[in-house]
Amino acid sequence: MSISRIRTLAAATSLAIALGMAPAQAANVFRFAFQGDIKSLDPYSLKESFTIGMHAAVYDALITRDKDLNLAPGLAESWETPEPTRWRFHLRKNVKFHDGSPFTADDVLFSADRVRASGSSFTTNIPSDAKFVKVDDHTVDMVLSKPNPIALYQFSTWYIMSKAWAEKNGAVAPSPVSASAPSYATLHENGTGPFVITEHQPGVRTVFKKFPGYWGKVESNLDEAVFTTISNDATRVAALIGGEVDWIDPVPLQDQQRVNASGTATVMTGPELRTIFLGMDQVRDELKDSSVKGKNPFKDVRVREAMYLAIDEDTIAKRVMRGQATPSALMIAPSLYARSAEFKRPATDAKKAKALLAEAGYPDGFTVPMDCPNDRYVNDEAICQAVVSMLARVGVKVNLNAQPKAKYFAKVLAPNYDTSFYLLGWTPSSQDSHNILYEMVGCRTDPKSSRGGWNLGGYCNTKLDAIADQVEGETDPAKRDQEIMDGFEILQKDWAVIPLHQQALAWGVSKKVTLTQRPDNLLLLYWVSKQP
Amino acid sequence: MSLASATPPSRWAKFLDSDVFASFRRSKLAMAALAVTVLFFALAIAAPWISPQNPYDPAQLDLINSNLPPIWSPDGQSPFLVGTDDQGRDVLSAVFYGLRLSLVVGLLGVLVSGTLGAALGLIAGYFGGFVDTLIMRVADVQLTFPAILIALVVDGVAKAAAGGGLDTNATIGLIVVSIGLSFWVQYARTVRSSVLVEKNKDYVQAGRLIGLSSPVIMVRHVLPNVLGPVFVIATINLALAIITEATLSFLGTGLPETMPSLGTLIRTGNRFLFSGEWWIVAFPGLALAGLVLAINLLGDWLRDALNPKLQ
Amino acid sequence: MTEPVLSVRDLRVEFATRRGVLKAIDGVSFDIARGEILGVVGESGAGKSVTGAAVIGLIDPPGRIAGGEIRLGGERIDNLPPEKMRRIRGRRIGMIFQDPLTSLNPLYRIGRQIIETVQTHTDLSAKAARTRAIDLLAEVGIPAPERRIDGYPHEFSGGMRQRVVIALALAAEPELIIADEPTTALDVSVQAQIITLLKRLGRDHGTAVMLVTHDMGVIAEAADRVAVMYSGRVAEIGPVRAVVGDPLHPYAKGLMGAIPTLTQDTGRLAQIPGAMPRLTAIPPGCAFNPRCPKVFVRCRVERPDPIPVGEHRVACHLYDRAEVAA
Amino acid sequence: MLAFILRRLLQSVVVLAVVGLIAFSMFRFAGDPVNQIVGVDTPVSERTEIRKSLGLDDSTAVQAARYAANVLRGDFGISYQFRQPVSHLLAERMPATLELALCATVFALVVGILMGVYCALHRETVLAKLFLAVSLAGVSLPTFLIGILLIFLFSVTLGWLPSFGRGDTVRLGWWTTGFLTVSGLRALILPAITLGLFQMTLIMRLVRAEMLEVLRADYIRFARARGLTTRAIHFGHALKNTLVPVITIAGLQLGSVIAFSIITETVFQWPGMGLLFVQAVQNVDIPIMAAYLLLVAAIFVAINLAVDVLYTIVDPRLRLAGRTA
Repeated sequence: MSISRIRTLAAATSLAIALGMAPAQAANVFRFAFQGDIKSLDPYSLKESFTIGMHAAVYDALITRDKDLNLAPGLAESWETPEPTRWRFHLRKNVKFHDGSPFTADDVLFSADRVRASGSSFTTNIPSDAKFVKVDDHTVDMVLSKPNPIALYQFSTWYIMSKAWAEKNGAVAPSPVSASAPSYATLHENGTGPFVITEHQPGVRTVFKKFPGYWGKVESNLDEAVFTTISNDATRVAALIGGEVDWIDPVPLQDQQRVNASGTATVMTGPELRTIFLGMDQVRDELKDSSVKGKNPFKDVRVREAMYLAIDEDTIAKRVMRGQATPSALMIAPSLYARSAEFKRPATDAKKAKALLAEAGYPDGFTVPMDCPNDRYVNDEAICQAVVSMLARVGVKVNLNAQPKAKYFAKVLAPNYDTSFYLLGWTPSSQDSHNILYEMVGCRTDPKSSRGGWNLGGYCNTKLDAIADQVEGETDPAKRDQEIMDGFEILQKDWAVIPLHQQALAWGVSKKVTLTQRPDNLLLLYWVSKQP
Repeated sequence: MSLASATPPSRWAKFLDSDVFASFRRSKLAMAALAVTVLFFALAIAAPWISPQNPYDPAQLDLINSNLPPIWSPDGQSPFLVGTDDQGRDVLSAVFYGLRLSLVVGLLGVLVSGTLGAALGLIAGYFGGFVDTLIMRVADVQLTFPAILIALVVDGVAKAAAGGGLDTNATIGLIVVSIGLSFWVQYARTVRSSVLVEKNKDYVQAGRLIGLSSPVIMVRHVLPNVLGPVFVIATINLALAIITEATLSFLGTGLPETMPSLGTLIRTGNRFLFSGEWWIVAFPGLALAGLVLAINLLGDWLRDALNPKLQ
Repeated sequence: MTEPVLSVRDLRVEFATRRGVLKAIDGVSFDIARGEILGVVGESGAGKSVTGAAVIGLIDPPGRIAGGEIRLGGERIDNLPPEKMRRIRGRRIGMIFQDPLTSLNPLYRIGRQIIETVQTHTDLSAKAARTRAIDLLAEVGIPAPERRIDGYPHEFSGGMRQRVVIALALAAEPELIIADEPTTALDVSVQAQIITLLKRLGRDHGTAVMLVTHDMGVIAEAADRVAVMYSGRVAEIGPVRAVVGDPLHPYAKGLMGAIPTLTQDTGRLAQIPGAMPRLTAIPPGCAFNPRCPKVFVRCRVERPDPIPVGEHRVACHLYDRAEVAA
Repeated sequence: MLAFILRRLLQSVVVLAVVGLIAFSMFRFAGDPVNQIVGVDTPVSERTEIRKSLGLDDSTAVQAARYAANVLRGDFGISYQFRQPVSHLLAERMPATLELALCATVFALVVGILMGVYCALHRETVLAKLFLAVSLAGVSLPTFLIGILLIFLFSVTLGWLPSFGRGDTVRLGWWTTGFLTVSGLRALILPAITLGLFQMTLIMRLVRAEMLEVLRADYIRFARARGLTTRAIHFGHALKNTLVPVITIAGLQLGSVIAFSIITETVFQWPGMGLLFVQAVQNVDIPIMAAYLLLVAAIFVAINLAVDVLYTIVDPRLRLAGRTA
């Protein structure tokens, strides 16, 4: 190779290096990594905590939630209820979308239609009977057919899109999975939020930059935020400790000490809203792959009680979860139900469990398969293993089938409900107990109704269904709480499910970064600041 | 040859006098490797009797004993000689049982792939023509997919077919099949090329002339002559099969955590590498590395010893 | 008589094996004069090839020259440092191997292989070396050498390839050529041509040739003198005419009885019962004694030294003056 | 020669067709993609509709035929999880994988050949034995464990090298390269070593064995008898003859390097096709899985073909026209 060629090459290389490094100059960049991906930029495509949090950086909702999860003004400056079934929203003026166009009532109406269109995963965020009426350019009414105490509870994750932009780019319908062409909104955004996305490579990296035309004041001091997927636990922790990223989620329980000892980062823990629980098939007349033939032991309430009593949740919380879990008697997190404290988890009692099994006709126990995800919840498979060994001691032999979430959900979810005994986690998206009573433990006898859609075990008590319906329309908070309590008591009396615990959030955060962590586990960039 | 000696030497005496044995005695490394391999096999076979705990029996695990360090640490507890994992499983017992499983999976995988490969190679080489082309083209396609891909495919199909969970034996079967399906090509190619050389030799032609049938000639005359290289490949593939099983576990298609092989132990223990609970991954890792290394060394030496050109 | 080109005295070559030290060559002595062809004959394992390898310095470990001396043009070469010995190989001693098929690197054109050899030993430019290579090819009888020089070995027939090999051995005009079974791998019809070629080249260039073979026919055809080897020792050495026509050593006698013609190769010494002992089991005394028809007590205990008998030198107690007298 | 290549091409097409069929029909059974597409509270009726619109209700044969027709048009479908054309996703990820595979292969070849030659020429030295021992240790540890150990040592403990990703990349047309930035080059080191280690030991041992055998060949003895220098014999004659079989193996290994990058890419979060495939398997993203399998097969077949052609260039004996496969 001649000298001149080497020189040319060197020049080209240094130029490229300069180009490659240019954006890093002086900008305050926050780098963060999550085990999963930002699945889609379309804010109606996937209900998944992390993605929703990312959308919140570029899109605004009419009503948002503050650092304590209380409702707070968003694009709606204020709202009132002139009648019990009518909500009036006063929209903020001088709000601009990222493409420069102004935000008006038409965008709200458009978004209300779009979020409830086929293909949206957020149809339940707005009451299904809601009608939206434009009053003027900056006032919108929502009219319901009946009073609804929780009508606005899910507004904070209903983000407002631009009507003109969607129409121009053929993104009027929420990303249709079956279309032959990809949806524009999947890969592009046009929100009103404090950040814009300048680069989005699905599964690789996404770059957020500060939106100079934002209507509000932003707490964050970031110029730029770069997101990367790091699915491998060890690699993710290493990246945080090595200072390559400023934030990771989740920090595996066993690595929390090391992160804290690293000197560069700390683990930020907090209670999460998700409840981890065990369910039992109470529908089939004979359990699949069980040693018991011709009958279903889980239909016997004594067996269910025995299962409950045999599992030592305190030890699970202490050992498997290393103290990062709150044992729970209910299917809902304490912060979401005011009277949670009135429920106590029955104490573990293996002796009584054995006696109950004997009484039910299983003195030597029985064999049952168990389904468990191994990459969905914190230490999910380890919890299941612990359960297996605890049940083994009262004679119930469990064949554990732990699989990745894709396979697990394909097996246990509707329409097959192919499971005898399973572990699942659940966060009520409405942050309200009704969701539990309706979707998780409601009878799934009516195939047309969404009631019991997530009731994989198929527990059914019509009395409970009646209570759930009452709760839905009840506007008096005290009365409502009492009705919920009645419902939960029935659940406990029937030993319908075995709630285990609420797992803790565990974010790994660089010491240079300050941010806010809420129990809903959303990373909200507008509250993130970093020492430059 | 040895008309001089009055009594013909026994087989064993012949072996002791052979070049293979001599080169073995000369190589301290080979002797050490054999000793380690034998030790691991012995531990694997004796696992149920020498382990303080049956790590596969969930009733014997107690969460109270979880994450105990080795006994020489201040927090160590008897009888957990090298500590326990996050389920309270005795790491030493788990390593013994894991060795057992890893060896079973490896040996069965090698058996399946070796039998399949040798058979196909014999057929391809002996008959030639269309059969040969067909088998070797299939081998080409096969080579496109490494064991991991094949295992993912086989695993997915089998689980779908079984309609959900598989018990451990079925999982072992699946891994064995995956390994068998991914490693047969090497045997087939080796056997085929040996057969191509052998089949023109006088004794095979003679066998044909005296009217021996093809299968008889192949199995009785050609096969013994190609067994040397096959045995070398098998030894090295045993090591590879054990590693493959471990890798499959890393990708989540290996043996379940309730019945861990060495690979599964490493995958789960790997989570504790940063957290200071090093013993959970270190001992299975050492066992695996030691076992594979010993087998590889043996295979290596065997290849050199059986290769007259290198004498 | 002028100083011989090659003079080997009491050469001993040993191989260290796990079963002890094997004496492959044990006290071999002979001379080769300028322009002379010495045939070295014997059964396989008699030490013919090892002798050749020892002369050219290609005994590889675990073998080693354990004693004696080898002189080339009066200069001792058996104890030269490797680099000096390398310069002698090819330059002053050329070698031809048995199998022309495998003697040439299949991946290089023969031209390259010849030029490389020429340039290693001379200061010729690339162009001059090529001209020399073409001349060499012409000399060994390759037709159209200026074209064939760019051919690959596999494009030549066996005989032609052996001619190329001979050209390579001749590349630097060596004083001595060691031809180790140069015709064994060839068709019978080609064998004669190669022998004729060797003879002609030896005559034209005054090159001394050590012709190693197990084929008495070749010896009878080509050699001036012949050395009969048995179990790493020279049993008898002398002019071809004398040794072939009137062998003295009982082994040589048996051997000559088995002379095949060039058209018929028996290769086996059917006339002598038994086989040459393995190197691990050389009997005391004369190595031939178990097979010797004229064996007597002394043969089993005392090793015979070569003694001159007429034009011959024979290692046999039968010709010891003491025995003859007795 | 031309006929030979044509025949090979035809065989390649058949191979690809078979792989495509296998890939598709296999992944037809790999779980229900609908659950991955929809949100958690999507009602059953909607799931059924999506299932229908994806054509998942049609018979396997119909789906396979539709897929094959689309593939022939260069359309691998839309990824379920990313909702982008698969061809686009693969094209975006391909540079990362190819650059990694290239570096790993170069590393494996250069170091492997050097060490192999050294071990063959200096058989009995301590260093040669050390190389052999290290190479055995290299193949005795699972790749993922080696990767994690490297991260632990060089990223966490020493802090020298990044633990994940490609660093900064530069876009050259549709190709993104990490070769032109410092961070890109730094990010390449650990994954390339991890990925190449296995191949390196393999090549080293192969070179050593081949070379030992070549050194025993008659033409090497003859070359020595001609007085050629040791250097000319070892590097002029022996090495070239050694490398002929090595080319084949190394070429075929490049194919498996690409396939094996699945593990390395997972450990190092390397944004390549392997990672995409693993994510696709986890998310039952059939279009990506099928396309990836086809692509790996195509790359392998292409390499195979290239090796065949290269072989005939290097080895003059194979240049004869009358070669039969």
